[in-house]
Formats: sequence, structure tokens, C-alpha cells
Amino acid sequence: MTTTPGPSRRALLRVAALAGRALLVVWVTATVVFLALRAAGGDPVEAVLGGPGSQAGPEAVAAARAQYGLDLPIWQQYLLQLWRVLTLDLGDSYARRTPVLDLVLSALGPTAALAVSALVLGWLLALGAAWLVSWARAVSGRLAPVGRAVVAVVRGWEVLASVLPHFWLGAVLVALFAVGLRWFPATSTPGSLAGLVLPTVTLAIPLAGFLGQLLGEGVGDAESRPFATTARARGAGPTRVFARHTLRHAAIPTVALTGWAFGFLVSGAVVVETLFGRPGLGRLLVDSTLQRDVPVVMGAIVVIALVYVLLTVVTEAVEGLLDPRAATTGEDR
Amino acid sequence: MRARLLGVAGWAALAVVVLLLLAVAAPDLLAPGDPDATDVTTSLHPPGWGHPLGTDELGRDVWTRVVHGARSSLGVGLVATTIGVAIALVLGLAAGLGPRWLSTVVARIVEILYAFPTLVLALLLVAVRGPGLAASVLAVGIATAPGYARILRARVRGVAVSGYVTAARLEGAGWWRRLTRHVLPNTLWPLVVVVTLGIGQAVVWVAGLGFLGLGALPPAAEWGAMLNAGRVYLTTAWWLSVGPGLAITVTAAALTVLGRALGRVSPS
Amino acid sequence: MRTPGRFTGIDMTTGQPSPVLDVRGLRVAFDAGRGRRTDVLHGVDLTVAAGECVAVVGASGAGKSVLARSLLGLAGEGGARAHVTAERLALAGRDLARASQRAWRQVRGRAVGLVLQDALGSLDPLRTVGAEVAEPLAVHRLAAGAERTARVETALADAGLDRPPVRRRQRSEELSGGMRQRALVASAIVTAPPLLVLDEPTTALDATVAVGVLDLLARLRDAGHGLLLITHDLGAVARVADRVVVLDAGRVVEQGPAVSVLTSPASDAARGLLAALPRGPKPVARDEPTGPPLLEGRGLRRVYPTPAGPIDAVRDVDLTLHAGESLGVVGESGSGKSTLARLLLAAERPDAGEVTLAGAPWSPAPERQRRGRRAFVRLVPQDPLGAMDPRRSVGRILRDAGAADDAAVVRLLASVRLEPATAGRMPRSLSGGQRQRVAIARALATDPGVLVLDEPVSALDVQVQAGILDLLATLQRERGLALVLVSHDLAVVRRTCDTVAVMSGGEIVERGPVERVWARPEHPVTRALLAAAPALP
Amino acid sequence: ACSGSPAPDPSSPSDAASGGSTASDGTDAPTQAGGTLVYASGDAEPTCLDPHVGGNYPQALISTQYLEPLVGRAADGTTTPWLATEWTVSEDGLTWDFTLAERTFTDGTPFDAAAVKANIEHLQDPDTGSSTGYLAVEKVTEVEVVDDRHARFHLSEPDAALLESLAQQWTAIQSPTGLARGMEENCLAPAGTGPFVVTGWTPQQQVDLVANPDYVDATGEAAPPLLDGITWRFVPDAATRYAALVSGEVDVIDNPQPDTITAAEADASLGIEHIDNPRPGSVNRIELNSGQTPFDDIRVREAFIRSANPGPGIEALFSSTAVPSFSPLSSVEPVAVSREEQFTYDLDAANTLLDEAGWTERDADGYRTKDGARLSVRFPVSTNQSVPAEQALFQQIQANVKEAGFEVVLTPLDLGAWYAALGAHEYEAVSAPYTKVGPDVLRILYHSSGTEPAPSGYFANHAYVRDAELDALLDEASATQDAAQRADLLEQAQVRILEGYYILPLYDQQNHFLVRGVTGIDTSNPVATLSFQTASLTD
Ligand SMILES: Nc1ncnc2c1ncn2[C@@H]1O[C@H](COP(=O)(O)OP(=O)(O)OP(=O)(O)O)[C@@H](O)[C@H]1O
Ligand SMILES: Nc1ncnc2c1ncn2[C@@H]1O[C@H](COP(=O)(O)OP(=O)(O)OP(=O)(O)O)[C@@H](O)[C@H]1O
Ligand SMILES: [Mg+2]
Ligand SMILES: [Mg+2]
Ligand code: NI
Repeated sequence: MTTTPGPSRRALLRVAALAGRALLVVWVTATVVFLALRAAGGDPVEAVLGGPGSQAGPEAVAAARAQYGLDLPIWQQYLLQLWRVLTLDLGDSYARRTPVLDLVLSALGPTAALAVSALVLGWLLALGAAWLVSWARAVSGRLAPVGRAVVAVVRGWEVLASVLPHFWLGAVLVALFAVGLRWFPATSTPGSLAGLVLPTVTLAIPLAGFLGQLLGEGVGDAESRPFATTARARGAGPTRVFARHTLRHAAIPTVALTGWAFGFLVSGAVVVETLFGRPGLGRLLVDSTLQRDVPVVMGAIVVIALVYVLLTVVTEAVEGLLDPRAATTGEDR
Repeated sequence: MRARLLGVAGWAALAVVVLLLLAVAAPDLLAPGDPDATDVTTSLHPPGWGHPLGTDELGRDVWTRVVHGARSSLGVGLVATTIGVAIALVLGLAAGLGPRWLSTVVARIVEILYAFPTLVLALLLVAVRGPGLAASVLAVGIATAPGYARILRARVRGVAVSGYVTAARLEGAGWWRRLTRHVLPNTLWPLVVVVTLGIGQAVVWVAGLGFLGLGALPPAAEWGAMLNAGRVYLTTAWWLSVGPGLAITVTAAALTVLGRALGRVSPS
Repeated sequence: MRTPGRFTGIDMTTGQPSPVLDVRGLRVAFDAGRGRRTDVLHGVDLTVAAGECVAVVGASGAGKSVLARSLLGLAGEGGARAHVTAERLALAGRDLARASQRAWRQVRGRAVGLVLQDALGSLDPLRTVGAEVAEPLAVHRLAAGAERTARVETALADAGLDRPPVRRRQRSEELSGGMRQRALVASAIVTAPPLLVLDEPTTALDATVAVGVLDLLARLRDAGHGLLLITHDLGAVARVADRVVVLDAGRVVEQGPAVSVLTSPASDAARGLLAALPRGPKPVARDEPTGPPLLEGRGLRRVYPTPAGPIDAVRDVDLTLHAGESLGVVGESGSGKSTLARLLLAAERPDAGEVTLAGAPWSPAPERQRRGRRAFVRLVPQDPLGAMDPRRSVGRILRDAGAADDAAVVRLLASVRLEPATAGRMPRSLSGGQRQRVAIARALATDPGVLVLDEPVSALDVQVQAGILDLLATLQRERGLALVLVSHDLAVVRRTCDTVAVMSGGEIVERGPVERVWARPEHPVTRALLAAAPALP
Repeated sequence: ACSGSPAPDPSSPSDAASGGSTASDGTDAPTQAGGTLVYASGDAEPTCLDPHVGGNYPQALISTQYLEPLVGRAADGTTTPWLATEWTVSEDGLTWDFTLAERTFTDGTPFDAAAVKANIEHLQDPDTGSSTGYLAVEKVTEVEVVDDRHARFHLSEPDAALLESLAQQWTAIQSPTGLARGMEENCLAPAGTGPFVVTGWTPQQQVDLVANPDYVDATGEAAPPLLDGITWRFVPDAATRYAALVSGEVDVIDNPQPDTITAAEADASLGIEHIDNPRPGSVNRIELNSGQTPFDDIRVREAFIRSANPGPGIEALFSSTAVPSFSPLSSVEPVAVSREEQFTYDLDAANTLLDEAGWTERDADGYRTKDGARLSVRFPVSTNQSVPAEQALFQQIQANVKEAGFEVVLTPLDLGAWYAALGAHEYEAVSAPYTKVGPDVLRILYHSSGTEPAPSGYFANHAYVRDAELDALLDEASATQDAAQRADLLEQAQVRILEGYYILPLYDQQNHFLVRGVTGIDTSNPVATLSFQTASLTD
């Protein structure tokens, strides 16, 4: 037997590999952003001088260029940006003159709160729908038509939910629950829990539709497998079969696709943040892209990339928990 | 025999899709008017005779616009999904069939693509290429690619090591034959369900980009743009969003249902 | 063994001991679309008394599995909607013919335990064996905590699994097929239900292990459980069954004491089954092989990496096969038979040694050079379904395999006793026996010189099996086909093969002419296998 | 960096928030004193709260609450005293003497001539990055500190618009101590003499302001605000802003949709009041690029304007909230010249003009062509600066001019791309907002010097008017000290602009507010922003 690396060394290796992946993602995203914003029209110096269309004098322009290194050759600017990203210093915003890190971090909190609550609610709704379907499918006898109707309704809801545009759904929810019933405020501030409700629901419903369809497909698949029949033969009811057997099988691919869902969440967050007047990373990103505020765009995207890497680690861990087989086959994903 | 398996919902979905295709091919059959013809004297009329879905703020007939919008809206979904699937095919097949290092490279590419949410891509593309549907469609296409790629890769791997691909090899089939006869058909069919789901979503995503001013150019009768314009009048003229909203959801639902039915019917 | 607890089998009205299972006029039909139905069971009557083992036998597709599932109210599982009616369907004295789902649930797992036919997939791969076995206890709140664990371990031990505390923590994929089947039996008996329904509980087992499971069933029967055993293994029937029910096309055509049905069958169905049983040596002995060997393996070795370190699946195996020769390979489950078959096919590269085909390099050659000769060496894999592209019809599969035209397809199908219409079917819609026959037809499509068959007849009822074995013998005689036959059914090997190789732990431990080995087994493994082989009255 | 005091929960109705302190100064308030007003702004969030830096309208809106300019402006266009109580100008127009009021900045620094000097120098310092304010005081060469209460401005050339320029929020006076802190800090909380003080700024969310208890108004009276403070929120979506107003989360919103204004006015039970406060200076107009084909031909310009017919569209889209304009200047400018007859809809005339101009062919889509080139008008639209109703109006115009054979290509662009398109002259028509107090805006927008791009590429004269006679009129108006003569010159200039068919005036630069449960809002600021100094919450 050769000596296998000890647990601490293995952990170290894993962390190193992860850090390498994170660095790669960050480097590529930063490069793409830099190149794209370069290729885009508009002079970044305008961001410094109070937005595009500024009528600042030549001295002001020169001063701003010098201050932000915009007079350097392109490749030096690129290296400078990279260096800043690497040292997590990120520099100062062109437009706001405050450190990018402060801006990005203060925007990250509200977006994270929104995304996490939407992810949780989306999963809960999807789980509820999947459970309802598996329960309704088990209904037999005189109530069988009711069961089939429930299945059809849930399936319909999922299809519908997954194609509701955020901007429209949000507006409808505001009209109903803020203006009509006055249950929740129409605008949202990070401090207020009530204010989080409508944005969360706006983001969660399409997500629930998407996850629900994946989950439903998986549950349906697992339900027809012999182990599910065996479980029923042991007297397990639909809820137990769902909770202990089929859900887990269905959850594995669904969890794997949560990374995909995350990308949609971030995009959805921009819409929702704009709609509900809520601060956040998405809005920051849009605003600063429009202003060509390169350091902020870079900072925001790098943070999103890092969060994504983190999320991948979490989903991989969850997948590992759900599916012990992955651990033994050691498949590289 | 297979048609019977479609079921009532499948048939209804098929009917909707046929209607949609009709709207795409010959919109004038369903709505003979000019979708861009304005008439401020009839602005914001609620649904009624002559205007089944009402009129918008410029007095344009919503029904006519919805029908004529099918072409660009469906096009949006189809093109975006095609782009996504095409990228995913290359990535997924390379990762699933190629050597281990290639699979790792693809995994990293997918990871990087994931890190660019739809919106970020759209923003950058619009910044570089100027606004319009093309940039949004491309962005949505690219942004959906990693998801498809992931599904594909897992599937391709499973198929590649499956007994029937091995059996084909033992029967003397070369790799091209194995790829085209066994691997591709068995990986692509399951994707049909996901893809039909994706078309509807793509329409919605492009619409969402329209909300941020990154979508179709006016006065294009594109559903997303119409829905977005109608949202402003949600409290004063609800019918503006009902027409395009229904069009988007019914289309997406029909495609999804049809995809599911096809997935069931497909020999598997 | 624990005696049955609450369900004592006392008829509530008469106070007399009543059968644990009493079925009258059970009819099952499946939806066939457009409001039509296909009837599968046409009024089956069946009783099982406490302490009695009733065997259900019959041709493939007779409705045996549907009957088993119907007894638990699960007729419609995994397929079309089922319509079940019965005049009486009493389990442990309780009539469930019109029972609600809730009532059924209370009965399942407690009054009746089920072992499904598909043993390999019947344990949830994501859960530990312990959790699966404990499930009936948990569902019916019969035991918790340490007591539950203790009962699970007892059940595992009763089912014949070694080291229950270890097995309990493993998942099904970490167990071999035989172990899984025993774990499944454990999960059915853990609540000590008055009635056990077992659908082909020994198909995945080699003879030695199968005997262990049958002995367990005998003990359960003696402890007062009623058993309903579905099997196509008449040896097993002879070993444990008190009574036999013969099912044919959804009807009970004969029933009676096991001895009388097996020795003097009354129905055509039963007679057909018995007549087709493989018995005795190969009818036509073959001349001594001459000329150079057709297929030759020397010093073959195959190592697989596993989480617990590498294992030698095949080790130092030498093997020669001449034209017209048929070689049987027998051995315990996991002894390396299938691995050896794959090496001979050059489906995998050996880690040491090499295979030559007609004197030319075979395993060391690049695949490109082998491709042309693949038509000459063909495999019938152990898992025929997995080897068929699920999206290609039987006809296309046969065309892919080398059948020249539709006529050739029909001829091939006929040779394995399948109807021409089978060509249009999809692999998944075929019954287990049909799939195996398609796999054989497929291997024959190019008129090969060497045929390697891995458990080719395990899912066939004996009549079809006899037909296939005859076909192989004919081909061998007429065309000089060389056969390698991997099987755990010793009777089949004896009837078909000239020489036999016995494998254990990756090595060939004994080899020689079949009749010599049968008469004077030398290696303990061989002796154990032969001793365990079922004997018919 | 952007820390501040914890924000009050703006989701709860404003009158319930903030301590319930009552008026302690004994004034008999007709309404409930105290409370925090919540203002929801749809304009872009400023990147700096100091309006010297950059200088845009959102900065003017918020800085009105804490900064005051040297002078004010009455409705008739005359200049009124504010931080400066009196002023005189020399015969040659090159020296201005200002007498300053007694004030103290909210950071305790006294307001004096040195402070004025520091502010003008701050505006002119390239490091400030000032553009609007910089242009306003371009001609000031030096500010001389005569004594604490007297400041003397030396000019390089006469500037008739100096007082108008100094009346703008972009040149408002800040504490020199505050300015000395450096831009980063001053941007977060500039200190002025205004009725409120900035206490915190949560980016993307809100700015918090509290009342300045020592506030002294323009008349010299102590006039502390009735409100305890203001929560200035940024809510970019118009529908959400209106919903928040209706549901009582906010008290004042700006930039409402025209249809919601109509709805609010129609339904008295909502209790919503509408404030229409058109911006001064220029009118909202479509500028036709006379620097290149096809609009280098006046006949084509006239044909476009004759066939555009925006009136019914404005009526339908804005109801009564916007009145069609026929002038280059805002209706609040007393010297504005309006010539409705020039803009009457006349499709036949348009067709004749185009035929004369040589655009005689029509292609398959019905557009006119000349030498194979389509009569095409690129019209980039800034999505950030144009409300949906206005974009719909452009579509209406697009449909109308199509009758005459014009193809209009509307391209919505983000601000950066929009300016880039203008800078590259990739437009034939454009609508660009420009706010400046007084008719001097004509010089910026239509003087040929306005076609020369600034270093950033920006030029204000989008219509590309290069008319020597017009230049002379505008220069003269700028130099003259005589108000009547100036008005006459400016009227002549406007007529030239209108008769050159360079622009299609639409309506005043829209500046609407909806208010619910607030009284006493002061709308008299020269740049038409709202001041809440005298405002109080009702109910
Ligand atoms: N869920 C179902 N839906 C439709 N048809 C079914 C279903 N289950 C079984 N059948 C059909 O019922 C018939 C009996 O099947 P069953 O599985 O009981 O056969 P069997 O006697 O167990 O055969 P084998 O020995 O091959 O296992 C077959 O024709 C089969 O196709
Ligand atoms: N692909 C593989 N990877 C790892 N181990 C393998 C693989 N294939 C076979 N083995 C192991 O090699 C040994 C021999 O397996 P093989 O399938 O040849 O057995 P067998 O004799 O055919 O058994 P059975 O009668 O159950 O089919 C077993 O221990 C098995 O677990
Ligand atoms: Mg069966
Ligand atoms: Mg095997
Ligand atoms: Ni058919």
C-alpha cells in the first residue's frame, strides 16, 4: 500500500485547486470586461467629469486622465486593473470617487439577502409543487379525477410561472399588494423585512417554475423505478416515498443546475432592484456600465464571479451529500 | 400511433404552435391591418368591437401588433436557443467524449460562462455592438449555453460508456458511426424538453432586457417590448399588457407541453 | 425466527384458522389507450395457508408478476393504469377487494412482504441497505432506535448476509447482485409478515447462494409464514414448494401438491415446462479437436481499481478454443466470468497476457485492424437491454449488427423463435426473455465463427430455452461454430458444452470434459457448485 | 466611505416616523409640524452631492435643500436678492460688485466674500471636474475680496447672463471649510446655508437630511423649516414611484408618468396634488442636424417639420400635462417668441418641398429616395433622458413623417452610447435636454461656437446651426447691459432660429411633481426645483 495523502494535505490540495479555479474565473471575467468596455463607445473620462456630455475644459479632462491613469498605454491600464483586482483593492470609482470595494460590498449585502431569500422561497415553492404532484398522482379510486386535475393545475402553474417576466410580475404584485391591499410597501429598502417580500416573490416565482419543472421531471422518473414500488410495497405513503426516496433522486440534477439559476437570479435582481428602488449589485452594475465606470463594473463582476465560485462549491457539497455515489466515483465536474 | 400519445394537452399545444406558425408565415391572414399604423383619436381604447385586445397609447391595434409580433418574438426565442444549444453541443460533446483534459477545460469554460449572467453579457454586448435585438438575443443565447452544456455533458458521458455504444464497437462500428447513430440521437432527444422550455424563457429574457432599455427597437411589434411598454399603463390600461403577456405565456406553455409530449413519444 | 405477531390467520367470523391469502376471481386489465383494455389476469383463484409455500410457475408473460403486485394493491406500478377487480382478496383474514389506499398501506409491509422481480433496482441506490430494510419498521412504527437496528441486523443475518453491521451501512451499489437480492429478502421479512410474496428471488444468484436463499425460505415456511414463490426454476420449486399453481395466459390451469404436479403434470402448460427442462449430458458428443486453436488466451490478467484497492478480476488465465468446440464457464458470482468474456472479445485490453484469433494478434492489435474481424467473433452480453440502443427498433438493431435486409431480419428472428412483428418493437417494450433472444439473434447476424454467450438463457422459460440451446447445437454441428457459454445453470452447461472451466476468484481452478468434471469434481468450489445444483424428482 | 446615520424605515408612512417632535419655536403652525418628508426621485442618483462637480439636474434638485445661490429670479425674469443683497455693474460691464448677506454655513463657517471667492475658484479648478458651473462662470477672471461683506467680480468680457448664471444651483455657495476637505468628503455632505443639512447617504437608496434650526431665509428672517428632515430616496421606476405615493410610503415624487398625473387629478379621493413647474431656458425640441444631408437643405427640414404633426400625439400621450410649444425657449422665459403658424401640419406643402429638393422617387416601402439613397433620418433616443410617453411621441412622429416619405430610425441608446453617437455625427435628428436659467441658453445651443466639440467630444449645438448673422445677434445680446435691447436682440435671434427650421419645438421641459399630504412647497427656485423649507406634512 502506498501512503495516501493525509486528510489535511488533501484538504489543502482541494483548497488550492479551488483557489486556482476562482483565480481563473476572475482573470477571464476581468479581461473580458476590460476589453468590452474598451471596445464600447464612450470615454471613461466622461464618467469622472460628471457623466457623458460633460462640457469640462481641456485642463479638467487632462487632470482627470492623469489622476486615474487613463493617459497610460492600454496594456498598462489593463495590468493596473488586473493588479487592483488581484489585490482586491479595486481602486476608486471614476464617477463617485469612493473606493470601489466599499461600493460593491455595500451593494452585495442587499443583493445577497434578496437572492438568498428568493432562492429559498423558489426551492420551497418547487418542493411544495413536486410534493403536491406526487401526492395527487397517488390518489386513486373515486378521487382519481381530482388527483389528475391537481397534477394538471400544478404543471400548468409551473409552466406559467417559469415564463412570467420579472418586470411585469413585479408591477402586478405592486399593483395588487402595495396599492390595492396595502399589505407590503411598493418600494424596498434593505433594512425592512416587509419590503423584502414583494421583490423576493417577484424573483422566486419564475425560479420556482423553472426548478419545479426540473424537480417534477426527476420525481416522476424516480417514481417509476423499482425501488419506489418496493418502498410502496413496504407500506410507505406518497409523502414518505417523496421525502425519503424520489425527492433525493430528483434533487441531484436540480441542485446541479442551481448555478444556472443563480445567473438568472442575478439578472433578475437587476430588474427587481430597479423596479423596487432597492440598492444592490445588479443596479450598481447597470448604472456603472452605462456610465463606463470601469473600476466599478470590474469590481461588481469580479464579486459576482467569486460568489458564483462559492456557490459552485456549496452546490457541489450539497450534491455530495445527496449523492454518495459521486464521492466514490470521484468524477470531475 | 404516436400521435395518439400526444394527449389532449399535446394536441392543444400543437394547435397553438400551428397557429403561431401561421402568424409567423402569414400574419395578414389573422390580422390584416398595419401593426405600426397609429391613430391618436383611438388611443387607449379598451377591448371591444374592432379592437379585440384594445388599442395602445398611439391608437395601434394590440391584436394586430401581437399577431405581427409573432415573427420577431418567436425568432428571438428560436435564435437565442439555437445559439445556446449550438455552443452547448460543442462544449458538451467535447467534454463528454473528449479526453479528460478537454473535459476539464470545458468545465472551466462553463464555469466562466456561468459567471457572466445574462444581463452582464447583454450589457457588455450592447455597449460594444449597440442596442437592438441582436445583442440581447446573442446574450441570452450565450448565457443559456452553460446550462445546456452541463445537461449534455452528463448525458453524453452516460451514453458514451453505455452498453449499446460498446456493443456497436464490438460489432465493428467506427467512431463516426457510433457518434451519429447512437450518441447524438440519445443525447439530443432528452434535450428537446429542455429546449422547448428554453425557447419560452428566451423570449421572456429578451423582454426583461427590454425593460432595461436593451431590447427591440421601436416601433417593432415585439411581445417583450410591447409588454414592457404596457407595464407602464398597468393601472390605467391593463389590456396593453394582457395581449403580449398572453402571447408570451401561451407560446411558452404550448412549446413546453409539446416538448414534454414529444419527449414521451420519442422512442426512449 | 420470530413468529408472526398480530396477524394470526384466525378467521374473525368462524374462529377457524383461515388461509393467510385467499383470492377469488381476481381480474386485472390494463388501459391500452382509446378506452380499450388488455386483460392480463382472467379470474385467478389462489389460497396460501400459514406455514405453506405455494409456487407459481408459467411461461414468460403469463401474468405472474402482475399477480404478485396485485396482492399488494400495486398492480398498476410503472405502467398503464390497472383495473383490478376481485370477488375476494383477503390477506390475513381481512378482505381488501374494495379497500382504500389507507387500508392497503396498513397491510403492505406488515401483513404481506414483497420481493420484486427486478432485484438489482429494487433498493434505493442513495440510501443505505440498513435504511431500506428498516423502512417497514419505520412506516408501521414497529420499532425504533436500537431495537430497530437490532431487528434489521437480525433480518440481514436471516437472509444469509455476512457481517450485518457492515452491510447495514453499505449502499446497494456496493453489493454484488446476489447480496442485493438477499438484502431485499431481508427487507421483506423484517416485520415477520404472515405472507411473503417473492417474484423470482434467485435469478441473480449462483447455485450455491441460491440454495442458501431457498433454505431460508424453507425455514420461514416452517416458522409459520405463508409463502407465494414465483419462479421459472423448477428445481427451486421442487426444493421448497408444498403446492404448485400453473399459470397460463392469465388463468390458473393446474394446481396441486408440488410432487404430483412435477411428476405427473395434468395440463399442457405444465407438461411443456417439464419436458423442456435441460437434463443429462450433451446428446451428440464431439470428436477431439484438431488443427490449430481458433481463439487462444495466454496469461490473461485484468485488474480493476476499486475504492478498497485494486482487485484482480481475472488472473493468469490460459484458454484455447477450437472450431466446433463448446466451452462452458461456471463459477460463483463475481468470480470473473464476464470479465473473461470481455477479454476474449477484445472489448477490454488485458493488463497482462494476450489473446490471439486464428493465430493473428487480437487483443494487442489496434481497434482499426480488429474492426474487419469483429464480424467473426460475437458476444451475447449478460445485460441484453443495456446493449440495445433504446431509440432503435429491433429490426434496425439487427440491421446494424449485419443483417443484410428485412428478409434476413425475419429469418434471424425466426431462428430464435420470435415473430416477424418483433422487428418493429422497441427494446424496452420486450419481456426479459424476448430481449435475450434478440441479443442472440443479433450475435448470429454475421454468421460468426466464435460466439461468446454471457448468461444467455437466464431469463427464458425452459421451453424457449430448450429451443435456443438446440439452435446453438445445430449451428455448432453444421458450421463448426465455437462457443464459450458462461452460465450459472449447471444443467444448461452440461447439456450444451464439451468442456467446462470452473472459475473462482479470477482463476480457473478446474477444467476438463464436462462428464468427467460432473462425475469426479476435484476442486472444492466445483464440488460445492454441483452439490447445490437443484435436483428434480 | 458612504456611511451615515441609520436610515429611518421609509416603508412606514412618513408621518409616523421620526420621533414626533413638535414645533418648539412657538410659531402657530396650521398643520402638524415636524415629521420627516419622504421624497422619491426618479432622476439618476447623483454621483456627488456637490452640484459644482459635474453639474446636472438631479444635483440641482437635491442641493436646493441645503445650498443657496447668490441671487434668485422672479417669475418676470428679474433678479432677486438671496445670499447677495445688492449688486452693481460697471459701465463697461467688466466689474460686478456684490453686497453679501450675513449668514453662517451649517458647519459653522461664516459666509463672506472670501467664501464667494473660494466657490468661484472651486468651480474653475480643473480638478473639480465642473462642467455646468464652469461654463456659467467662464467669463469671471477673478473675485476680489473687498471686505467681508463685499465681493468684486472681474470679467474678461461683458456677460449679460451673469446674474442668471449665478442664480443656478450649479453655482450655489458652499462652505469653504467644506470645500477644503477635498472632493471625496465634500461630495458626501456639502455644507451650505440652506434649510436642511445632509447627514447621510446610502448609495442607490437614499440621502438623509435634517432641518437646519438656524436657517435664515432670503429676506433675512429666521425661518427654521417646519419639517424635522427629509428622506431623499432614489426610485428609478415611475410606476413604482406612483404606487409608493398612492400607498402612502412617500410624500412627493418627481417625473410622474403623464397618465398617472391625469389619473391622480381625476380622482380627488386620492388626495394627490399636481405641481407643474416647467424648467427655464430651452424648450424640449427635436433638433435637425443641418450639418449634413438631408437636413442641410432647408426645404427638407421644413418638410419634416410640416409633416411631423406632433400636436395630436402630445394631446393623446400627455393629455393636458404638456402644452405644445412653438418657441425655442421655455414658456417661463419672458422673452420667448412663439410662432405657431410656422408649425401647422401641411402634408401637401411637405411633399412639394421634398419634390423641389429632389427627393422625388419612392422605394418599395414608400420612402422617398434621391440618387438611390433613401430619405432616412437616424434618431438616437437617450433612454435615460426620455420618458416612455415621449418615446411614444417620437414613434407617432415617425409614423406621421412616413406619409411624406421620411424613414425615421429610432434607436434607444444608453447615455454613453447616445453621446458617442452624437459625437460621431451619427444622427439626423435628436432630442437633447438642456437646462440653463435665462435666454442665454440660445447662445449655447445655436451659436456656431457650439459646434466645436469640447475635449470630451461634446458639443451643445446639435442642430449644427452655423449662421454668422445669428452669431452676431447672440454675441451682441450677451454683451449688452440694457435689458430691453437684450430682449429685442434675443427675439430676433429666436425668429432666425425658427425660420431656419432647425428645430421642432415640442413642449416645455417637463418638470412635474405629485404630492400627497404636504403643503407649503416652494416652487420659486430659478431652476424650477422644489424647496421644502416652508413645507409641512398634513394629516
Ligand atoms: N403496468 C403494466 N402496464 C401494461 N401492461 C403490463 C403492465 N405490467 C404487465 N403488463 C403486461 O402483462 C402481461 C404479464 O406480465 P408479467 O410481468 O406479469 O409477466 P410474467 O409472468 O411475470 O413474465 P416473466 O416470467 O417474463 O417475468 C405482459 O404481457 C405485460 O406486457
Ligand atoms: N468495470 C469494473 N470496474 C471495477 N470492478 C469490476 C468491473 N467489472 C467487474 N469488476 C469486478 O470484477 C470482479 C469480476 O466481475 P465479473 O463481472 O467478471 O463477475 P462474474 O463472474 O461475471 O459474476 P456474475 O455471475 O455475478 O455475473 C467482481 O468483483 C467485480 O466487482
Ligand atoms: Mg415476471
Ligand atoms: Mg457476469
Ligand atoms: Ni402510429
